[in-house]
Amino acid sequence: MASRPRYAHRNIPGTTIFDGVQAQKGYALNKMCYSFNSAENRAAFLADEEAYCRKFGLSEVQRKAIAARDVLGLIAEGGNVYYLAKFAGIFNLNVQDLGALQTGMSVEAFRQKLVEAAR
Amino acid sequence: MASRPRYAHRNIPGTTIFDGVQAQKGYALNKMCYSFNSAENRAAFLADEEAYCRKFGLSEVQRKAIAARDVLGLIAEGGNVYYLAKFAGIFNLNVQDLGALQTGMSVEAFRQKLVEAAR
Amino acid sequence: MARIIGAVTTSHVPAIGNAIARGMQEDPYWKPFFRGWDGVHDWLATAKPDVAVVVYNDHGLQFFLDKLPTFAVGAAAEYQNADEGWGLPTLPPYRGNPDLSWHVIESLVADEFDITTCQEMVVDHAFTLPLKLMWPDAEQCPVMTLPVAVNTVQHPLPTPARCYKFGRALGRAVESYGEDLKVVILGTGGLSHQLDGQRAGFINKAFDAMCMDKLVGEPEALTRYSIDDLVEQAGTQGVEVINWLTARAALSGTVNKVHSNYHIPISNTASGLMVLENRA
Amino acid sequence: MARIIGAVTTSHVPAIGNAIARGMQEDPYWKPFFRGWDGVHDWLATAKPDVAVVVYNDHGLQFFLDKLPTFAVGAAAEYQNADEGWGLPTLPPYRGNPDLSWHVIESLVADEFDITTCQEMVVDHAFTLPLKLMWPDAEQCPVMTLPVAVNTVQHPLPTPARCYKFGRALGRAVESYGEDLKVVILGTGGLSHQLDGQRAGFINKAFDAMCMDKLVGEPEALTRYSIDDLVEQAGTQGVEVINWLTARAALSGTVNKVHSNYHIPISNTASGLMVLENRA
Ligand SMILES: [Fe+3]
Ligand SMILES: [Fe+3]
Repeated sequence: MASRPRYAHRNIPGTTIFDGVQAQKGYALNKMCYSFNSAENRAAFLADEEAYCRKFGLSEVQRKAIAARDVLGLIAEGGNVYYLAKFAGIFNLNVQDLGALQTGMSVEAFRQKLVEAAR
Repeated sequence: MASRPRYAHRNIPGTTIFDGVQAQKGYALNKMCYSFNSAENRAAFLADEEAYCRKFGLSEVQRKAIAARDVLGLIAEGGNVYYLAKFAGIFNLNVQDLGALQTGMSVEAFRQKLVEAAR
Repeated sequence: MARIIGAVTTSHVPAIGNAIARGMQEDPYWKPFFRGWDGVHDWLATAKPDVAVVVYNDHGLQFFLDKLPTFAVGAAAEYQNADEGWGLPTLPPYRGNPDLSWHVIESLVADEFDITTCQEMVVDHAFTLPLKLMWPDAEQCPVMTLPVAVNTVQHPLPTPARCYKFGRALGRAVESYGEDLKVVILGTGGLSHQLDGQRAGFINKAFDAMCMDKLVGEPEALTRYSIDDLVEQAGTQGVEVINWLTARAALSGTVNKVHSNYHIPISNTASGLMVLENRA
Repeated sequence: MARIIGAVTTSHVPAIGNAIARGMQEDPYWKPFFRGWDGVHDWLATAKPDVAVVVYNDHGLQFFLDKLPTFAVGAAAEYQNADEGWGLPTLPPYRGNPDLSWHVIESLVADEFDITTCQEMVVDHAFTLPLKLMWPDAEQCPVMTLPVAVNTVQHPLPTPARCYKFGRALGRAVESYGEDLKVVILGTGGLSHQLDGQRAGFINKAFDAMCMDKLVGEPEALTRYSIDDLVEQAGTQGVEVINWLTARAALSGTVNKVHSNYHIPISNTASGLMVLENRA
């Protein structure tokens, strides 16, 4: 489509730029994660994850990625990490745990990689 | 104050420019009027006007102006006509009725004045 | 490529909604207003736009003073009308075009406009009534829509100079979109009126005539006015004419006035209407 | 008149909040980070600002994607911190200065910045943690605050060139305020980090060093980067460096680097810190 050049973002390996395409795809998913700012909503999610996802209108692919804690899958489906971090927080997963999950490393190896970035 | 010249608006007789000074003064009042977008809230207001005003934290001067349907008083207290119109709507007062109230004319005379503006 | 075929600028007085709901189009009070739309319908019969970009101002339905954007741009698949508090009948939902919206948003931000992007947005009479007046017989609005809300409620408002630049950028954004779409730009609000204060009922026919004249061939002339100038000359709500200026600025070609109407009063307002055709 | 005495630019990693809550400042992991603040405390002891203008980005506490502003400016008497979802302790409310806010808002809009004005605004860790790090022993933040939130969440983000112009205008706005106030500008976020995707854990020490160097004496140099450049060079969240650029651009005098610190890693982030003094 002729409109795309202006709209498209650079292709950066291992990186998804959260633009309009992703924002549309992930709207319901991110809205659900945004709701996790409230302790009451976090409890409601834990009480019945599937029902909570349906209430926010997540797609089946998104629901499965939520159930599997599949972070890369959630990002592919339009999840934004600023909101996904609130989902991860429910399970006491921090951004290093997320990093390990996404890179397929152990948390220890991921931490070591970060330390080595100082060199 | 040296900052004021940039900030101040022109003095136009019979006219209040809804700027930061007015927006601060009228915040609670306008927020109450904004709530009148909902039929349920309009009913709650009608059921107990005084309690509804207190819930939104209106000042005593504002509460009295609401009770008296004193439009000029409400504007002096920071009311914005876009929101006040929702308050007026509860009593089926339209903007011509408001115009008459504010100019001290009969509705008929106010309407006539508008017709004459066409000349 | 998308092409802007023209602009329709019009008043958006809520009372119009009541008149439509009650079928008062032939009533002596309303007839000079509704008859004024015949020329728009004639133009639309051949112009046949696919999309309406609606430059309007929200009157406290979508936005409150807690978070008030200067320019808000819709990016939703659908926009709902809703209860504004005074019993105007709610109109059916409007189709959006998210792909066009995001293209426009990317273009505007690249051009240094600091918009608020709205993936959910309810639209008030300033958006719905002009579309209803354009297509009175359609149950649902027949074109796709893109709402662009300008702050005319809480000062500081964007200056006419800024609105003109914003309109130019909006036009560039739309016309760089790769789909073959015919786009009409609406600018709603005004003309001169003042609802509040002891000056309520203020109308300025001469100033309106000047605006309608300049908007056709020399819209930059209006950028020399300050917002305070507009309040003084057009009334506190007459400042809504900045929506007309924004819409007009989106036309970059040779502009031809196809139709206009001006009638005093509708409710407290001098109602104006223009169809400006955009020739490449 | 108000005077901008300098800028403090810093990372705002949430984990800092946990480290503070647990008193881990002397822990080997955290010590190089917290010791880096000694130089800021020395500067503050004599600089004694009255107001902090905090340029930061909201991480989905105040704003959602339904209505996302490019630049949001606070105009409240008080700003509350709130639950962000991961159990960070909530800090006490922050005092605003509505009169200063409205002056700044008037000035920015007159200068053609299309801000969203916020009379109610909750503030997240990107606002609260830097203030806590500046005044660790104060129960409540001892200065008045003015939050300025920049969209770094949903693309299109404002370009570095736009942020630079916005920062310049912010500086002019503050310094034209008539009260004798000493103002410090905070820029929070960055430096290089990426939380998401297979590139998670990406850090770019050389790019960070270049940014910290250019920001002192030649900040315009950073305006040649596009947002995509920043994503590539600094990581998806490293783009938060636009908040540093905005803050730096608010300093118009001769700028002197009083203190800096750089430490890898804090959580997934290269943490940077600078105190830039503004000389008339
Ligand atoms: Fe209007
Ligand atoms: Fe951040």
